[in-house]
Amino acid sequence: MDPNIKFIQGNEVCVEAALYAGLNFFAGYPITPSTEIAEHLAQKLPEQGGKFIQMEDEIASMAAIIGASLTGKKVMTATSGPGFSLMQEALGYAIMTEIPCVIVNVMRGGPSTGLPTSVGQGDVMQARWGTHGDHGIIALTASNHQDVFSITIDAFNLAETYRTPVILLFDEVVGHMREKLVVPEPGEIPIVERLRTSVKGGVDYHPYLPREDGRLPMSDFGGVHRYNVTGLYHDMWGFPSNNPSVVQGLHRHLNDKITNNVNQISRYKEYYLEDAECILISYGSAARSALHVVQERRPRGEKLGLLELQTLWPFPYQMIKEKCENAKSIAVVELNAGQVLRAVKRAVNDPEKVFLANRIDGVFITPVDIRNMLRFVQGRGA
Amino acid sequence: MDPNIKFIQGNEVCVEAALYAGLNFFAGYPITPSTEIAEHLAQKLPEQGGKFIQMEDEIASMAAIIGASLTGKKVMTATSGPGFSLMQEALGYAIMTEIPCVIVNVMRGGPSTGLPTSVGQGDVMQARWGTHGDHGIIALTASNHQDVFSITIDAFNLAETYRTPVILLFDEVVGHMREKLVVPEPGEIPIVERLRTSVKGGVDYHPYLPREDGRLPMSDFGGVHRYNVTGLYHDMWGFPSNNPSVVQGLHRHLNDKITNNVNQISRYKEYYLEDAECILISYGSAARSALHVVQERRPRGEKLGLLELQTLWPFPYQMIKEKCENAKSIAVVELNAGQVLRAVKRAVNDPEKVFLANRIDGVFITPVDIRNMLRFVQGRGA
Amino acid sequence: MAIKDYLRERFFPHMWCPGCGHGIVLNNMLRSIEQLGLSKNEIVMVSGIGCSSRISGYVDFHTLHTIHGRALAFATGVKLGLPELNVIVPMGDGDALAIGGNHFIHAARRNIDITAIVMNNRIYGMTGGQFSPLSGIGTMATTAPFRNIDHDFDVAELSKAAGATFVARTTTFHAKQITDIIKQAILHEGFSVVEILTQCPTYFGRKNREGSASNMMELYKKNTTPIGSQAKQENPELIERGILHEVEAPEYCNEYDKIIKAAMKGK
Amino acid sequence: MAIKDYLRERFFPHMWCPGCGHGIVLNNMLRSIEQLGLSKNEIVMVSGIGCSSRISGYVDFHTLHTIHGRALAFATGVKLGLPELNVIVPMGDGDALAIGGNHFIHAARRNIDITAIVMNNRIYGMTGGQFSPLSGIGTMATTAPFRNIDHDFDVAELSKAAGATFVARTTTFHAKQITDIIKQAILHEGFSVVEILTQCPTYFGRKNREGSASNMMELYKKNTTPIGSQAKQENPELIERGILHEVEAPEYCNEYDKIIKAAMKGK
Amino acid sequence: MERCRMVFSGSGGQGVITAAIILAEAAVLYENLTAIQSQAYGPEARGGATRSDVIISDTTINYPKVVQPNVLVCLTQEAYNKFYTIIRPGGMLITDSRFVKTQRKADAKQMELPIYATVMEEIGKPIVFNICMLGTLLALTELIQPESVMKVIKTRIPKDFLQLNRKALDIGLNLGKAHKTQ
Amino acid sequence: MERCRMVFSGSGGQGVITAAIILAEAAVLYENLTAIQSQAYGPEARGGATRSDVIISDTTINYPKVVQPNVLVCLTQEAYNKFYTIIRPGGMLITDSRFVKTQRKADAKQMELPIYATVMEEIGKPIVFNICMLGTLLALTELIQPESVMKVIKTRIPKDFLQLNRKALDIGLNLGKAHKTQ
Amino acid sequence: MAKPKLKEHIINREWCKGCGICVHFCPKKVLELDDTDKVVAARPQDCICCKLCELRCPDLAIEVIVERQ
Amino acid sequence: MAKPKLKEHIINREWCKGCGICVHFCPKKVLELDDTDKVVAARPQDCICCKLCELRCPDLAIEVIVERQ
Ligand SMILES: Cc1ncc(C[n+]2csc(CCOP(=O)(O)OP(=O)(O)O)c2C)c(N)n1
Ligand SMILES: Cc1ncc(C[n+]2csc(CCOP(=O)(O)OP(=O)(O)O)c2C)c(N)n1
Ligand code: SF4
Ligand code: SF4
Ligand code: SF4
Ligand code: SF4
Ligand code: SF4
Ligand code: SF4
Ligand SMILES: [Mg+2]
Ligand SMILES: [Mg+2]
Repeated sequence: MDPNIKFIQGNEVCVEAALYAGLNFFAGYPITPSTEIAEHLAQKLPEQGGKFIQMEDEIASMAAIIGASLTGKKVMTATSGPGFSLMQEALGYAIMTEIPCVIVNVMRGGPSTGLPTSVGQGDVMQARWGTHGDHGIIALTASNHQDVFSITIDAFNLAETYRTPVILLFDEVVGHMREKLVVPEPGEIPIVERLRTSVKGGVDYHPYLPREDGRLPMSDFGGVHRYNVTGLYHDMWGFPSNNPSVVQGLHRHLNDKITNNVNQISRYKEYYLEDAECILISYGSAARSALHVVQERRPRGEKLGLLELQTLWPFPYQMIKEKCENAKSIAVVELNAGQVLRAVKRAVNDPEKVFLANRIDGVFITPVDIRNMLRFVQGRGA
Repeated sequence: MDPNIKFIQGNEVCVEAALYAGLNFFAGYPITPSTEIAEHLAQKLPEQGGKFIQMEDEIASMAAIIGASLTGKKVMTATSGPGFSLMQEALGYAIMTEIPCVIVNVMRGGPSTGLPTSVGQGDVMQARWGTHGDHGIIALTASNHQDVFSITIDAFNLAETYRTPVILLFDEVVGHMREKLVVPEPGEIPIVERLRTSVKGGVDYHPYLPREDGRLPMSDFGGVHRYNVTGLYHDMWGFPSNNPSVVQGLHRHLNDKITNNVNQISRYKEYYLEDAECILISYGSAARSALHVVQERRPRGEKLGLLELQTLWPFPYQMIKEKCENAKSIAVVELNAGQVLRAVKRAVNDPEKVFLANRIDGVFITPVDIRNMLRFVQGRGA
Repeated sequence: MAIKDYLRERFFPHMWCPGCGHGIVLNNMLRSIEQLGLSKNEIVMVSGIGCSSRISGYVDFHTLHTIHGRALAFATGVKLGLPELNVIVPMGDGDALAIGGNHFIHAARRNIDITAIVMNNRIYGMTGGQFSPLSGIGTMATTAPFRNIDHDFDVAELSKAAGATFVARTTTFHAKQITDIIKQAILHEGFSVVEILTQCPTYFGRKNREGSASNMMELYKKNTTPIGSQAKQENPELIERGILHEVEAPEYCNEYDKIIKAAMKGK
Repeated sequence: MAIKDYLRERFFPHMWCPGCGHGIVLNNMLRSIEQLGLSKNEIVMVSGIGCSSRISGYVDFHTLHTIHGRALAFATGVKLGLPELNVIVPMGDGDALAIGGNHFIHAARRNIDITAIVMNNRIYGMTGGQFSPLSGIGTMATTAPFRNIDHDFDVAELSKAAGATFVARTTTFHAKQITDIIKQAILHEGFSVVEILTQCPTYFGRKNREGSASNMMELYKKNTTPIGSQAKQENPELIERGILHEVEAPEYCNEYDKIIKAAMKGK
Repeated sequence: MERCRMVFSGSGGQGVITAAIILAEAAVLYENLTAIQSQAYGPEARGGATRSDVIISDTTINYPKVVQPNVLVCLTQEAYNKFYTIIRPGGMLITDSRFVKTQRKADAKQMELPIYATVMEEIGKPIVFNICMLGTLLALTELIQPESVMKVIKTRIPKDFLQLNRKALDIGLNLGKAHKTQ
Repeated sequence: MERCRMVFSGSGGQGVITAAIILAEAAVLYENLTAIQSQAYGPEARGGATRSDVIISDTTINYPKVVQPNVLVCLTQEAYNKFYTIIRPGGMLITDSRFVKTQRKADAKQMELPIYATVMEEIGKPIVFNICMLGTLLALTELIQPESVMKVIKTRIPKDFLQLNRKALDIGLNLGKAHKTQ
Repeated sequence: MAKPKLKEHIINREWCKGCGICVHFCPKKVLELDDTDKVVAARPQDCICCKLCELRCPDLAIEVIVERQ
Repeated sequence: MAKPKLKEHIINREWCKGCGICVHFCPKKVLELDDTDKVVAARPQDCICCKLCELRCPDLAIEVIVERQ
């Protein structure tokens, strides 16, 4: 048996990938359906000399990973809706201070305690707007274990590249189901390491002065560069400033570094789009049902295609517009009341041709649900 | 001197209005620029037999007002961005359990600690999407003291009518500036009282079964009806259920009760819209600068108009579409990176004709800023 | 009134595992209430999230099943809203003292007249067996595969230091004492904390090889002793049961009433 | 090294009001560090939000100015990340014990090697004079216009009950004792709490008619006494100063290293 | 191969979820097949009926849940009552005769087998009930090789218990074979 | 009336914000005018220069801030250094001669008045410095009636202190008048 | 007070989860689990009506009814 | 150890906020505030170099320099 082949839960895949990407610090607080991430890391991090800590709550977990990231660690936390809501203030701090970190939200049914053990995808908009104030954010997702693996690594890589928190929006179905994973050999998937400053000790180091390529080299706490980190608006040394031009500069930077790089950040998969008359757009576990329908219908001559989004934020408006240019109809398949639907409507030329196949009752969307929607769209009734 | 005429801060106006609307319980935690609301209520509530409590944090404040609301009190809390982020989990609970309450967010510069003492309007999208899971929400705002008064009362009235949390999104400029307020006589502005169930003791009371008019009569804790309140999906008695049709019903109800009533909930003011070729859309303090420009330019024959939004959520897409039908250009004036801008673009027929005049540097937007934007829109350059 | 009359029988059998101590707490808490002759309408039960917190769904009072860790903050609003009600707040050890620790110490500090019951099974039951701040060093849990290195709180000491004016402890083995202590806790005017050691055979028991529910209860018998007993002096490892602390101090709602009187006179 | 060498002088004069005790804490904390001969690169200062928390901006260490109440949680991440660093966490009374109370008791419980300094001015200075959990009954504050009815925490008792292994208290009047105690706190391996009574003449002083900064410091002199003094027995109202509690117990990062050793061997 | 969709149901302590995982893992790791396993969580998984879904196929599986199982295993009455209606017409329903009284309503091949009784009789340890059930299932369905299952079991349990499990599996296989030829 | 835009600046303890509020409140409550008052918050308001803006007008005021004041009052050197550049050309700059050394750069009528000195001389209590300043301002600008200001003061302070404030206001009025006629 | 005399054990078989607590702690070994893991009063004659089974049952599934005297 | 002898008081007038703490607590009344509320050493000859002013200054604005002996 190939030891690199595993049959494990999606949550465990996320763990394997995070370790592959260099994770060496995790802080968290248990919550269904994300808990297995913490449980596996409690075992595996110390085995590799890394650290796992169970904090008193999600606020503390988020705070602890930010602190550890400043010491040069690659860090992660994992939670679900209620915990993600609690993390919003500290998440905003990580955005403002540009600290690389990865936050996994394994989505369940919301709002509130909702349906703790059922699947949902209701936190897509929250990932974008959950914390106060304008900001850019990266949020990724995936629908199968091989992709969960590579997207998790992407999350760490993007966090380092853009010095920003990255959110992994998985869902209960992907997190809990078991399927095959082939773990790549070390080196097979490139890892972005922390970009440390090349400035020597004693020379002025500007923790918040982007290089020409836009990247912000870091210096670890405990190293030769002493600087300040604050959630207040700050200058290039990290010290508080309310100088309007400093404020405006940072405000724009925090938005632009993400949105201007949408093409670099955007990941997606496409199936049969070339000649598709009806394009399904989906993500996460829902995309599995969508793909099921597409693959079942294609042999019958139905020109169905699937665009599976893996980057949800920054939203790839332009890409979607282009891909959907020739489609007669578009249907978003998701497990909420239409959160990606609204973004897709903004993206395409004719919002009237965008439809929704969804479930909001805690039940995983079936191929039948999607076929029913297609009947309606095609005017064939129930 | 007329004792009903006052010269006070916007935050104090909010206090006067809340008391007028029947507020008798407030829990809060100080934060600039909202603190004066707590301070005035610490004095005034006990004077009227009501209660003020300073809790250990914003999470506890939000929790305490929900608890007190269940005992039949009219309740409020007040905070600013960081505290509002912390309240998101409990806010979701109030949404799910349909508990009337009012949350004031006096906005300052975000994200994170940002600019604690400067003005900002960066929490508009957060008010809509800050908590996890799909839900409907009401968020109101105002630009002057007389309106702060009536909109605050509206907030309480809507909270009672729809059994829902209502968010008041004021901002630092409105909260801190002093101007005249004429306090209406008691009875002058109608107050919606808590709708209590007419079901007798001993007879089955369904706390979550809407009447034909959509309203949900309540029974106070301590009264003759004992029922259950939970943040889990629940049936009409308030008990947890994961029956898909119960879940779907509640999920839809929580969204529809707000969005289907957008016309009832929408408040706005219009100035010179009839023949306006260029319509400014603004809200909160920014609308003051916008109105300044409109009133200054009208005499010169410039066909400028102002649509001042007071209801931000549910967003009045249809109303805006209609009002803007004949405008050649539209400019949103706000103190963030374009949060209402994006909603307006969705609303109107031609998103290309929507522009943005904003400031994101903590400085209050001036008439000059708006005039500069207008020059650009009109192709007159800098 | 029979104790079943306080139940919402239609939800039985309840969701707890076979042998779960939480049921014993429910059982005897209802006996306290019955013995005090309280009417259902004058009781509000507020709980958070956890296996323990599901207790509120089974009792026919005004019941508020809130979010994880915040029950005491909700309860503070309820109590201040209607001080004449009896507010009882059962919590899990994680609920009360991990995520909920701050509300716990602040409710204690204010000495608000709430009866807090900590159903201490030394584990997060609901989420499947992670260690809690009461697990203690050396225990096993899904998140402590190499044994736990986290020190545990002494709930009684912490409550007392934070300002609780009634602090007691017992176990599910000592069922009658549960009834007895909760009765006194409800009668006490001020913040009262009742810690009840309660077995989670499914996770704590299994992970820590403590055997069946009955066996775990035998351990409670073996490892505890009445407060002030001789046994404690001989074996300081023993956990004391009984009322560990009881003092009188101004109660928050009463003090608030004085504020209102003063304020209304001032006007 | 002169203590000025530890300062970021370009931000002086600092933002604190004339006579604010926070400056005295800064002054003497730096003396401790100087006397210990610590290098700037081996110190991380983590603070939250409040007047007190601004202290981190003025010192030339690795400085992390975080969000309100969470400094200790951030600090826990820093310390676990690099246990060889000295992590010092100055906090306001609100920061440490209102919104931050949970992180406070949990950091204490874990006995993680962090030096927590509670700059206790019994008020929220930064937001303009609201009462805090340390204000105490009867004090005046903008949110307690009819006098405060909230009981206050005893920081020392609470810290001890939560698990801190070094607990001390002094005041800005006793400047030399600040230096002395902070030195020992830094040297102590485990979670140490240093409470320093520090005057806020602008809000606490004004609201409570305690006069000038100097006068408030006179009160510290008058109302405190060294631990174990005769005076305390005669006048139990006196607040004790000095090292109130010091014990040895397993420190979190050390224990974690053992876990790693075990885990890596197990593999 | 024909795609096989299975639902395993029973109560918490019976090890049905473990059995489902072992089966699926064996198919993937040792038979180069595709498989997906999932299970019901939630409070009902605490007291009440547990459920685990397994799909095994030789092509990609996208939709991961089982709506109508070809094979339904019910090890408690509660599980049977809850799930027997979902079986695919013509599928196979396996129940344990100690725990379940069937009502002969399903349009399926119904196998009421004394799995528990046999385990207790021949081994005396209820702990391997689930492995015995797996053996029975394998004999009846011939989905994968029993050896593959043993390989997975080896990676999961201490050596001392291997013999026990081997025996349980064999007993199940024999039981299944016996009833197959019926 | 001509819309009057004012900026009051000084240090925390000097009561400039209170003075600004009293003035604006008097205009609104007792003279049926429109007024808006606002002020700078923030840490700089702690140690450094405080600023309060007041606009008084007889029509609606929308834009609430003062960009270029007609009247600028500076009671500390720091405040003067920070704000003197913003004065509207032709406006009036009032400084206290004890605290501020002006640099005669502004295109404005500059009034360096011994307000503090006069208060200390005639009353001896710095606490009414701000009221005296208000008196001076009123004499110089004739914005509203001093009586209106007194009415507001009455609602704010204990009776015992009324006389003191009246006196301070009068001293200010006289000082202002004296310099107006200069 | 006279010794209470047993009338009956009311056992709610729907609620009983067979945890065995009552069986284990009954001082007189009155109770047993049957082959469907529900409790039964196997030796009611030995019952001393101490009610410990009732108080310790986590499922409120057993009640000891005493004769009125 | 010989009594330390004062060399000078270094006063940072930019930093001194005139709070008066050093003045109030100086055991020898060496210090005073001048008319711009900055501290000055009015009677340096009385200074006993106890440094209490230096330790208690919240603004780190005063330093007592002692003669090398
Ligand atoms: C904000 C938030 N974080 C985490 C959870 C997940 N969660 C639910 S219950 C629980 C802990 C349960 O343990 P305890 O409070 O000891 O109660 P028990 O189940 O042991 O009775 C956790 C972590 C949640 N529901 N909400
Ligand atoms: C989440 C959040 N809530 C509230 C605030 C507002 N706030 C800032 S500092 C502070 C309290 C300051 O008091 P303390 O901690 O005692 O420090 P001090 O200013 O007295 O030194 C508060 C309530 C905030 N910044 N963030
Ligand atoms: S998991 Fe533990 S605490 Fe939860 S119901 Fe089962 S035995 Fe009780
Ligand atoms: S407000 Fe109080 S705590 Fe803050 S700087 Fe001023 S004196 Fe110090
Ligand atoms: S204690 Fe209760 S649940 Fe357990 S076996 Fe006895 S009757 Fe059944
Ligand atoms: S009452 Fe006592 S003796 Fe009788 S069955 Fe119950 S536990 Fe046994
Ligand atoms: S050193 Fe001592 S004596 Fe000299 S000025 Fe300072 S406080 Fe006074
Ligand atoms: S203590 Fe410091 S700031 Fe205060 S007067 Fe003396 S030197 Fe100046
Ligand atoms: Mg527990
Ligand atoms: Mg303070």
